[in-house]
Amino acid sequence: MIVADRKSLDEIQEMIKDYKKILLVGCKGCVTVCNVGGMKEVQVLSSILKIARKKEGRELQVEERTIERQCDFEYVEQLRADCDRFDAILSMACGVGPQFLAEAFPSQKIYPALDTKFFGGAVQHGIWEERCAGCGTCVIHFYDSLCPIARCAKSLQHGPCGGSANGKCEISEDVDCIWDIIVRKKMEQERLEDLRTYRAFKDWRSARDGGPRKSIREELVQ
Amino acid sequence: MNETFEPQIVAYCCNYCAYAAADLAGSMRLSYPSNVKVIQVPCTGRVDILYLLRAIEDGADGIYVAG
Amino acid sequence: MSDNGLKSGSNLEKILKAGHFAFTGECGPPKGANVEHLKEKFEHLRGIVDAVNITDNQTAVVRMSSTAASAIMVAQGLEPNFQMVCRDRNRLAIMADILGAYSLGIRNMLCLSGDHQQFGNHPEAKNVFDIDSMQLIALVKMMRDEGTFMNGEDIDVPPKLFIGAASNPFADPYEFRIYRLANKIDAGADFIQTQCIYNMERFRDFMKRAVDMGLAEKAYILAGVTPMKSTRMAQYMAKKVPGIDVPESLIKRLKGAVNGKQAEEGIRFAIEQIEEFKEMEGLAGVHLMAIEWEHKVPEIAERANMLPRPKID
Amino acid sequence: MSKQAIGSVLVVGGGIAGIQASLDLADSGYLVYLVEKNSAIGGVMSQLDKTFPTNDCSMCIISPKLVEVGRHLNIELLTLSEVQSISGEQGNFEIKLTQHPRYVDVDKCIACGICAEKCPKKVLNEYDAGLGKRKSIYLKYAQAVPLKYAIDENCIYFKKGKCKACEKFCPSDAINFDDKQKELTINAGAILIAPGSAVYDPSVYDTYGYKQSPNIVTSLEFERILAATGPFAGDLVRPSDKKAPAKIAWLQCVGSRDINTCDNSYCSSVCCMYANKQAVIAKEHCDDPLDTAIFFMDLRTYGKDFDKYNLRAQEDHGVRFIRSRIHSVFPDDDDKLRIVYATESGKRAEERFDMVVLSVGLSPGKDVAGLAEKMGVELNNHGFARTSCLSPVSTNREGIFVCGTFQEPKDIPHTVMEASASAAAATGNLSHARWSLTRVKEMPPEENVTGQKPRIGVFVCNCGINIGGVADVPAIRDYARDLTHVIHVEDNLFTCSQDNQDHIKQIIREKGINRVVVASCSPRTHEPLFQETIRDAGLNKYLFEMANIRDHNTWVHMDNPEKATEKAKDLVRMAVAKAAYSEPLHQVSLKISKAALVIGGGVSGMEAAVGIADQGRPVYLVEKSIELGGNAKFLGTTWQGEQIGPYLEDLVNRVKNHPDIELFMQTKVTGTTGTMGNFSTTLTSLNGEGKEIKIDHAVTVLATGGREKVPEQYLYGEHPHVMTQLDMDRAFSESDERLSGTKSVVFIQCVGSRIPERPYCSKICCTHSLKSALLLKNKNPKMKVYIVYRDIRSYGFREELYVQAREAGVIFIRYNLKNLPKVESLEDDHLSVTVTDHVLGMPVRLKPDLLVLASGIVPNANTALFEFFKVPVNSEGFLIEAHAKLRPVDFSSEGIFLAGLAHYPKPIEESIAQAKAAASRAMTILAKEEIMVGGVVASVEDARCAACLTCVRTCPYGIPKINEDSHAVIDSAECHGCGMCVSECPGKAISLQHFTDEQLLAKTSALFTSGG
Repeated sequence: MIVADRKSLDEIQEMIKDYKKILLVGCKGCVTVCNVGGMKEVQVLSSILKIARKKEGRELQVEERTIERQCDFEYVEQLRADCDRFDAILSMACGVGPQFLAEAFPSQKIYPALDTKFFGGAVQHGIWEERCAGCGTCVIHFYDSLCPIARCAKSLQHGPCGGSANGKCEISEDVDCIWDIIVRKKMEQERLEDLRTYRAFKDWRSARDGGPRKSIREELVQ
Repeated sequence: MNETFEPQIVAYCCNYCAYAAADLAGSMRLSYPSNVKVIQVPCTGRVDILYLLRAIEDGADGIYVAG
Repeated sequence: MSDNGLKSGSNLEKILKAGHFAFTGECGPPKGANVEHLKEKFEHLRGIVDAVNITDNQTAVVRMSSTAASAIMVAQGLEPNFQMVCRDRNRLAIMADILGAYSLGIRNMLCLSGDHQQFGNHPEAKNVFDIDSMQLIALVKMMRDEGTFMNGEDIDVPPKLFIGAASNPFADPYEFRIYRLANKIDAGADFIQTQCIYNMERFRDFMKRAVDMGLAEKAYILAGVTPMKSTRMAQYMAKKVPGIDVPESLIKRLKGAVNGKQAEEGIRFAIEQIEEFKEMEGLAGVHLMAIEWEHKVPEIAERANMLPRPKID
Repeated sequence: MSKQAIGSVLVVGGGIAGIQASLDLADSGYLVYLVEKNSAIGGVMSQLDKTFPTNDCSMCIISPKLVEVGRHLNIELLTLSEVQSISGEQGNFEIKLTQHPRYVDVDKCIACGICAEKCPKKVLNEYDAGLGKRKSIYLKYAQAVPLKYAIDENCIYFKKGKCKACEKFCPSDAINFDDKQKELTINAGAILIAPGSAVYDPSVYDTYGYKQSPNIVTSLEFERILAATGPFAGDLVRPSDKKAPAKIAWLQCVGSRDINTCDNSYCSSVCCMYANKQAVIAKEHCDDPLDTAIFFMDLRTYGKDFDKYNLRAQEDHGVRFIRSRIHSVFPDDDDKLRIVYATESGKRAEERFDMVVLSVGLSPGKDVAGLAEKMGVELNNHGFARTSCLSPVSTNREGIFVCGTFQEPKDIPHTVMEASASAAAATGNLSHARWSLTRVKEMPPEENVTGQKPRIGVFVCNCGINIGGVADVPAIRDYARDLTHVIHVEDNLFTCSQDNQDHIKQIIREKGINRVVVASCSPRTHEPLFQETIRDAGLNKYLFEMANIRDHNTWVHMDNPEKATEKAKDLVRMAVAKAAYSEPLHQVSLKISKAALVIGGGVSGMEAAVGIADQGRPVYLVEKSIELGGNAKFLGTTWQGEQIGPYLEDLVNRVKNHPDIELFMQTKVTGTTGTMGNFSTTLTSLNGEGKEIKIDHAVTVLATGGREKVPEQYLYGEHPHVMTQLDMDRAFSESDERLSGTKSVVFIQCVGSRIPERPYCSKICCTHSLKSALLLKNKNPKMKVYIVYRDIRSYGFREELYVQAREAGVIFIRYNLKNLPKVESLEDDHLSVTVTDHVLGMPVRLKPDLLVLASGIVPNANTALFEFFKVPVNSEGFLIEAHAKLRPVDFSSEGIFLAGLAHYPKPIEESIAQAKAAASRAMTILAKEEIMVGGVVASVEDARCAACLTCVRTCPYGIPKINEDSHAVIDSAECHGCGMCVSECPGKAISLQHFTDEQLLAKTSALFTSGG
């Protein structure tokens, strides 16, 4: 899933400081699952913003909505009837959400309430970790389905570098060295020779480096 | 804030411990300011952060979660 | 391969090819454009070492470019070992800089991944890592031996460089380190400089494996030595520098030295190491990294009986 | 005989043992008579401040059990009562009881306390261990059950014929000076005696100065000093000047382990831990650093998590531990207390303290000898009930059982375990009479209020003058009239009085009230009463709400009547706001399976299986090996010398031949689904083609055992004359040649235990080594036997073995972790053990013919199995029970129980007790045909659920699951109703009935919106 964090209150307040009435929109997709943009977080942020505004001696009206997904226009469309009643819309979806809203409602002012971080999963409740960099050409089959592109600080295809110590990455004690894990797994499975193979230069065109990406599946296009 | 400021304080108390403790304070005839109002919850785990925020929105000056 | 059977014709290559026990040094470019100071540092090394590693934004701290510093060294009549890391350039810049370095008279090049920018003085930077050190080795070899760019296009006068790679026998996972060295040699490394060595026992084991696997025949291996200046430095390296293995016994030995004599004890240990390396099977030389201690290099070289350096034309 | 058996049980003693036994018995279908000689139940546990090793507040954890006993339909609580005589036999006893007068009508007393306030007679408060005073009319403690006052013999009216102040002031007319002693006769199928023990009286030792300085206190007095409800309201002060002490000493073994001055030669088992706890808690009480020193002989922190507690006490809290037995305390002129002791190296030292706590042991209760005689129950030489290790809760008399500290000094979890065990043992012969005497309450049908607008009735209680004497009740009543949805208001003198219950019912029917609010006292004590009332009037009990305007208002704001009135209005408004959103909740009954699954065919598993099968319930017993018996196969005798072999043979035969036990040998569990009442488990045969079979069962008992760790040190496995304790036992039984001609033997204790990797005591090894050492000495008195130890932990009556061993000339040499014994094989292959003698400080070299390693117990690894049942294990691999103190054989997940070594190292007598306890706990479910589920539980709105797993991951009990339709399901049979998932759900898809967002937000909001 896409993992996000909520922006700081100061940053959000600054964005909406000129508005009196905003629509706060949550998303039932990834951001609900990572406990940052679902109905509960919408209620909480709404309340926090109102309290913060009250402290300034001004009023803020917030209406709360949570739609199925902000990355599908059909769902975004559900907001159309109400959208003009507000000075601005604050989106609690990943970076996709505010953009879909902006495209659907070109005359409305749309703001993001979240910082979108990475593709990952929860390793325990409250801790999410990155697993995929979305590079467009998956190579993890070379590495026992462990991705050095996303999980090595240097994206090494031939690791581990000399900074690997006690299974940790040189950049932090809190970061596992994925190469250490790859090597150990290969050793356990007695397939270390896989790591004697030279890997070709990676073609980064499929990643963001190749410009904004699209996925077109002809058979689905009507 | 002036001398006569009377804060309103909501206390969410776990039924099993803090609420019982508040009862005990009564049996022992301890004295505390009357501004504290206790709301019984089955467990402090039931105290949603939203309640705290809404209470402040409504005008609470302080919130006490005890369990 | 050039006519004389040499890949690059660098002094270092000649010394190694002739079977001499090589001795390389290291010098970090200044944090500024202070060319005079740089030249002073070079002078400590003249005639003492066979080539001098010029670091490339070492520990991700911005300094004068290693290309420029290497070129200045060439102009001073010393031989640089030009270092390049993958952190700061994409493949276009890498190939361009290789050609540029060669054109400026540089003949040795050490291929590295580079420390993560987190450690440096611009941790906010975007890193590149378009390719990794393994691929950099392969790339330089391709440019030199095939005479082509990465895309297969011909190079008009290819860069004839003596290709170096680094090896850290002490990083984890230890069992894998020897294979990574083998990979680098397979990718095209002509010579190897190791991370600085303190745990001699472990290094002996590492070299035995290297010899057993025939690696010492395929590439020249130079053992890394960094003399300890103090117990504090030893403790710092033991605890804070990833991939460096400082045994407790060495720290004890330094502690045991009389106050003010710890630096001397550190040098003594380095000299003992060099003496042992000379005899160690599979080793072709020593790489002395006297960090900000260039002026001590002549003394160490002298006491370790590394002087005079052979001259080969 | 069992055909005429009576379905009731007499329990004597209302301490934690009697309470637990009564609850187990009543929940599994028997009528219980619980006889307590005091005016309230609770025993010693109710006097304690905190409990080890969890530091839970003792009252907080026992209080729900007290309330449960008080409310239980099938527990008849007889306080102020004593047994006079018994006749009859197992299955049908007749018991004559005397019930002393209370002089207070329990139906009328509202526990307002005015009587005690007015009573002029002060007496020492035994609840405060004599440190404080109470009145002659008294409530034993604030949370007492029954919560009713009593008048004692010191009453001025009784002495002088006049006073009656209490009667004059009692607002509910509850005082009855004409109350008389009653003689009762009851019949019971079995009898449990749990009278507990007394605290040793240190005044017989004048050298301790107990009577000379008020600052020398017993440990029980110190508990009261620490307690918030104690004489100093929880301030840690010296009794002499009420000043905070800076330095406190604890003297261990006062009245224990002594054969010179007093009679208690045994170890009291609990003092080392309570001293640890008191020192830690005392430090927490002090703002300034408090110096604490514990003087001890052997540190006996042998229970689960005890050693870890001790390490924390030393390392994190800085409690000092000084190994020296103190015989004298010298009060100095300046109020300080001087202690002279010998240091480890034998030097004389002296320290001065502000307070000294005497860690007094447990003695037989004052009246127990008489009670035992009436019962025909034999006592042992220490004055405790005589039991066999192989039937640890049975007395010599059939049908009479024992549990708790009357059996042997022990801590609370062990007591609770035995209480359950005795309940199972007592009813083994009564199962035919189950449910024959129990009572059921009949209810009228419920009215359907769905869709009705709220019609709220508000009843404001004056509580005599408790509320009305402070707040303006009529004003509160009138205020309530104007609140939204309120259609009826009134005030009562006592809303809880019996006649008022009928009145409330009548008003509900007359006015069509569909929600009721009572503004009076605490829902914790009175909600069930009012819920029953409205239920009798045909309303669902969840349509009731309370405003606590007494305990939380008039009692704490007595000095400000106006504010109390205003606050009462606020509280009533809040209650009304919540009530408006109340909805009826229905519990539904769920048919359950009749069978039990027991995993593990060792002694624990077999005892649990037989315990359940004897109650007429089918048991599937699963054992993965080829043989039943587990570790017991290798054991010779119990510490008391009972032969284990014949016992085991008999137990195996009972298991094999029991009509209600189906045995699956060489079988393992390979999966399970379902929850309490209805588990479905797959068993796979390990033999041959791996046949699978699915069984349905209502409960599961995990008795997966542990084993002696194979030592990795001291030349074990390298030198033929190095063996473990079990090797030694085998050598004895097989007359191993290594034992013949042996001239010297060394035992090394704590091999693999109490070390950083395994920071726990294996509990059995000291006793085991002492027993083996004595056997060796018996064989050949000239043999040199050495025990190299860290602390000798022969707790309880096992201390006898330690005394005998010393008398027999066994030599004890102490070591510590910094100075481990060195074991070498000499050139002539002879063993050499070098250990530094703690007295001489010199290394001593022993050359034994045999070296015995007391290797610790490790749990059997069963990761997959434990994951199937979702039961937690601690860092050492032992199963974690639901609560270390009061639920020692339960798991947090309902319907799963544990017994034996899988829980923690323990001797066979404790494994047997724990297995019987597991059977008892299992029977509280198995006894029923169906269970009621629902009520205050969480429910999921599927459409809102994002299947994000937040509920699954945050539920403290592991109840929520994601189903095949990809949304969360929370089994109402299992949900504990804590509401954690509700608060965490990011999609707001979960709600907790009766505590919905709507209700709680309305209640909060109402505080800030005055007026209706």
